Amino acid sequence: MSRIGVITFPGTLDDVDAARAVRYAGAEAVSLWHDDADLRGVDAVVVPGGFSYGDYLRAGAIAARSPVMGPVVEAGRAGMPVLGICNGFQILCEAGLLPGALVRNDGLRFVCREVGLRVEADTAWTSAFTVGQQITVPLKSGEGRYVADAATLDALEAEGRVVFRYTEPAPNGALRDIAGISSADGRVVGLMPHPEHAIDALTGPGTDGLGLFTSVLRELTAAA
Amino acid sequence: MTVQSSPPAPSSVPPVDTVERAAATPDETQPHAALGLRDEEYARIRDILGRRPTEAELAMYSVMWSEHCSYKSSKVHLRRFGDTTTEAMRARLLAGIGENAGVVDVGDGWAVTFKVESHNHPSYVEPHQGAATGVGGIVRDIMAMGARPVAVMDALRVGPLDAPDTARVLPGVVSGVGFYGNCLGLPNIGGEVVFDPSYAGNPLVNALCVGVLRHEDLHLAFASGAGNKIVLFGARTGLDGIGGVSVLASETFAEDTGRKKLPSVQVGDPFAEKVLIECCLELFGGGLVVGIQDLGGAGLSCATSELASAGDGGMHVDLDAVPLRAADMTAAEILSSESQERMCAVVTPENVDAFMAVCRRWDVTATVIGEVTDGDRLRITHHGETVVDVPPRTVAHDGPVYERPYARPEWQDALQADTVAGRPRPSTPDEIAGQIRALVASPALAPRTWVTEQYDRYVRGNTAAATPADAGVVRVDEAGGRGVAVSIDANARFCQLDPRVGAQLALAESMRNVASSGAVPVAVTDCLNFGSPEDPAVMWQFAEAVAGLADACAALGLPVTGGNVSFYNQTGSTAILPTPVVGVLGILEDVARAVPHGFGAPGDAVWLLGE
Amino acid sequence: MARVIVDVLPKAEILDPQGQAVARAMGRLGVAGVADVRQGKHFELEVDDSVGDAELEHIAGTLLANPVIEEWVVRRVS
Amino acid sequence: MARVIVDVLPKAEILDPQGQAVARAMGRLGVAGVADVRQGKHFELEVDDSVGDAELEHIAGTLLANPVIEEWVVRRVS
Ligand SMILES: Nc1ncnc2c1ncn2[C@@H]1O[C@H](COP(=O)(O)OP(=O)(O)O)[C@@H](O)[C@H]1O
Repeated sequence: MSRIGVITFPGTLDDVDAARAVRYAGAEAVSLWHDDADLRGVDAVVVPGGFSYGDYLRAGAIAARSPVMGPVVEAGRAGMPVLGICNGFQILCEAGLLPGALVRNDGLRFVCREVGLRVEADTAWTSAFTVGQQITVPLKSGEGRYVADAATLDALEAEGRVVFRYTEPAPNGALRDIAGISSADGRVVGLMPHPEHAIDALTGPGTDGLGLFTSVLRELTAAA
Repeated sequence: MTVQSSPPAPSSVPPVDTVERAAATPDETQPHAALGLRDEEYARIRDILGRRPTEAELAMYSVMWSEHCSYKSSKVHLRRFGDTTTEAMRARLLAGIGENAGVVDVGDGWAVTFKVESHNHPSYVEPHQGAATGVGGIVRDIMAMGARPVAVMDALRVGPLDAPDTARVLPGVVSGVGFYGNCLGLPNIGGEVVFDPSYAGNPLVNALCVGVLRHEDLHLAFASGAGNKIVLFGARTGLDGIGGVSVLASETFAEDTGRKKLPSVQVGDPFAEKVLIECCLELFGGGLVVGIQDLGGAGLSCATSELASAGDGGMHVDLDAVPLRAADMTAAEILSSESQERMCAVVTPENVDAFMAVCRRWDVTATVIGEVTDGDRLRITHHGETVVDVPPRTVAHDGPVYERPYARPEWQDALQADTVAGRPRPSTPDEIAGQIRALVASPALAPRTWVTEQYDRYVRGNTAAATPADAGVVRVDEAGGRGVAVSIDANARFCQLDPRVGAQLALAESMRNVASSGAVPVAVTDCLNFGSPEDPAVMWQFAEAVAGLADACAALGLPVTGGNVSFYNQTGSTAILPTPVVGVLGILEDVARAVPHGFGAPGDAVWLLGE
Repeated sequence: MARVIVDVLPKAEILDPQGQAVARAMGRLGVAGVADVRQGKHFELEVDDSVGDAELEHIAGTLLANPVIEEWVVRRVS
Repeated sequence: MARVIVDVLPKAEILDPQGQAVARAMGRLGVAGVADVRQGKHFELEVDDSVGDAELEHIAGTLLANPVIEEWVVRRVS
């Protein structure tokens, strides 16, 4: 069975949810601890949401520099699938695995709401969707406004690395309505909304989010 | 203010008011009145001790005998809850009134604990931090039962939406509730926002927390077993929230080194609390805790005296061991500090190392500050001298009890007589349209999304219903699907008209909300927000509301498992509307069968139940 | 036009969770020699020359800082 | 021990909604004459004398500020 690591930093909140999503998709969830020096042989990694270290300095800033992120960055650069959700996306940007940064919502308030997303790229984490497909997942963040300089944004669009865009104007003011992006090889993906909260109609808006986890599983089994 | 080094060395040790010194200087005057103690209360303390209290003892008694901690005006009335609770009503209770929070058996070996508490005044002074630390406090109460906190709710009451100060208070309170709850990873599953002029100078912030545990994980607050260690863990102790006790400090410190008037606000650190939750759960899981108590209002004064008086021995605590955040804190200050995110545990000596190892893993500061002793005294030392030597019960439980006079106010009849019957009715289409417009534009009926969008309701993945549902529903057991529904309600205008019936209506509303989510109501918590108990009219409202609620609970077979009384909610001599907020907990055997809010599919029949 | 800087910090006796989190992080990240960190806010204002010191003090104490828990310093830099 | 201040501001080309909100609030409160507000962070560090300028610059540029979106100034005050 494919083994997908889920990292817990002090202050991580959605690790139980991410692990549940991994299990629902049919893989084994392996807990990784912020202090771990290696990835315990996992095939892919999820960096879940929350407020690592309270997000006091900048969202994700301190977590990006913790011991476990060394091997994550290395493995991600070498092609291991890595998914950063919300705080995890912020951490991947702070760690330099993804370009740009996430800053305070333009409305200056935390926003918790179900949002529509358009899947715009075929990546390790979106292969179960068709490009152009719309999905609904919860967004819940105070620092979710994606920013990067114009050259970076142009490059992301030109290279097909904008993975998710809000279907309505971004509730946080994200530039070009960007909700999620990927690395150049499409293996590392980060997004602000929470697919792991959309895996069961009982507790979320539906099951659209499960697609990210089944995508990577398919990827991993095809490679094996 | 350093974080990594050891406590700052005292640079100018102030004279320590020891027990010995207190005995030798019986005539030294003490500022008991400034600390809120009445002359006869002060005399009683001297009686109990057979001497004048030391400064530190005076600080402890004054906070513990305050209205907030001792329930001195409400106790005689609250007994009614106990008196009307039958054995049958208690059948599901694993812990009831008197513990940090009530614990209810929900089946399959699972238990749920829940409680609502007020943080009204601090939320007026500093809305964001006041509301945030209100959430933090109730969450620690739930943790102290051995439970994992799983959801929060908030019942808010503020002045009219267009009152100038509401623009300061409401956004601050909402951002504070959201900041703390979101950062802690607790879904917010419901609450209320009510506008009324009586809250303009005295908003109400009532926070509720729900926790889940297995029966065998229940922990109670007591310190037993001589030789067991007292461990203080979590944040360092600082000068925050000392408020009233700064009177003592200004006497101790000379003018030039004198403390500035200390603010009575506390700043919350939800990240520290999140780590504390995980750390506590690991400690409970490892069987490393004999007894545990959270540090809330009254800080160490409360934790040490309550743990000691609930145990079977005495206790010795050494304040020099307490990790401090500020230099030169006096014993009185250390004992009264309301620094947040702290817990106090009783640990057997052989488990201390394992306990410390868990705390290190979570980067939580933990320190042995004392031990359970033979005998029945709480003895506290500072700088090597004894500064407190008291029977702990006299601090924690045997405070004053008042039978405050109460009387139905003269205006009550006129108020009740003033019905809508005499009001002009709209008759023309224009008038009717005008009324509809007024209703639609009323803040009372406006959607609450501006508030609820600032709260995470998805985290932990167990929320089966939250806004806009009538009751919040969370799954307790992922495998079995068992869950609970909670609602929190009050209608203070009804209570103003008739406090007895008003309180009953609050219960009925809350119960209906829970029932209509498909759950079976099983237990009640309440937060009784009133004006000054020294006002006989307010005291009457209080007595009526308690009696009404107790009787209704008895009639419906629902036990009150715990709650909170908040008095002195008034602006000048004008009290707020009597506001008994009632929370009801219900059980769902299968959350998947919770009844959704709103109409289902086209073609479904619509029924009206009741008259 | 003058340029005015207002620095706001949590009062010394008030908990500064942000500063503490940064200080602890430094220890863990192997940055040695930093004993203490306090974190506050930094404002840069462009103001008309007509705005006097008393008014700046007022702006700082009502809008930029929360006097209940913070202290601040106003300085003109040009 | 030396005391070091690090001020961090959003880069000029990055939208600063916090600063703008403050600027708008001034207008609403009838404070005239403030043309522009930018809001950033202010850090005060207590550091050992052994910590050199290069190291301070490194701490600021890798931890206290995010060079993608922020600029910073380090100064020793004692
Ligand atoms: N302060 C609050 N915190 C969390 N949820 C709230 C709050 N106020 C209202 N809500 C939620 O918003 C929804 C609508 O509230 P309300 O308008 O009071 O509904 P109702 O009149 O049906 O009780 C409910 O689900 C309620 O729990």
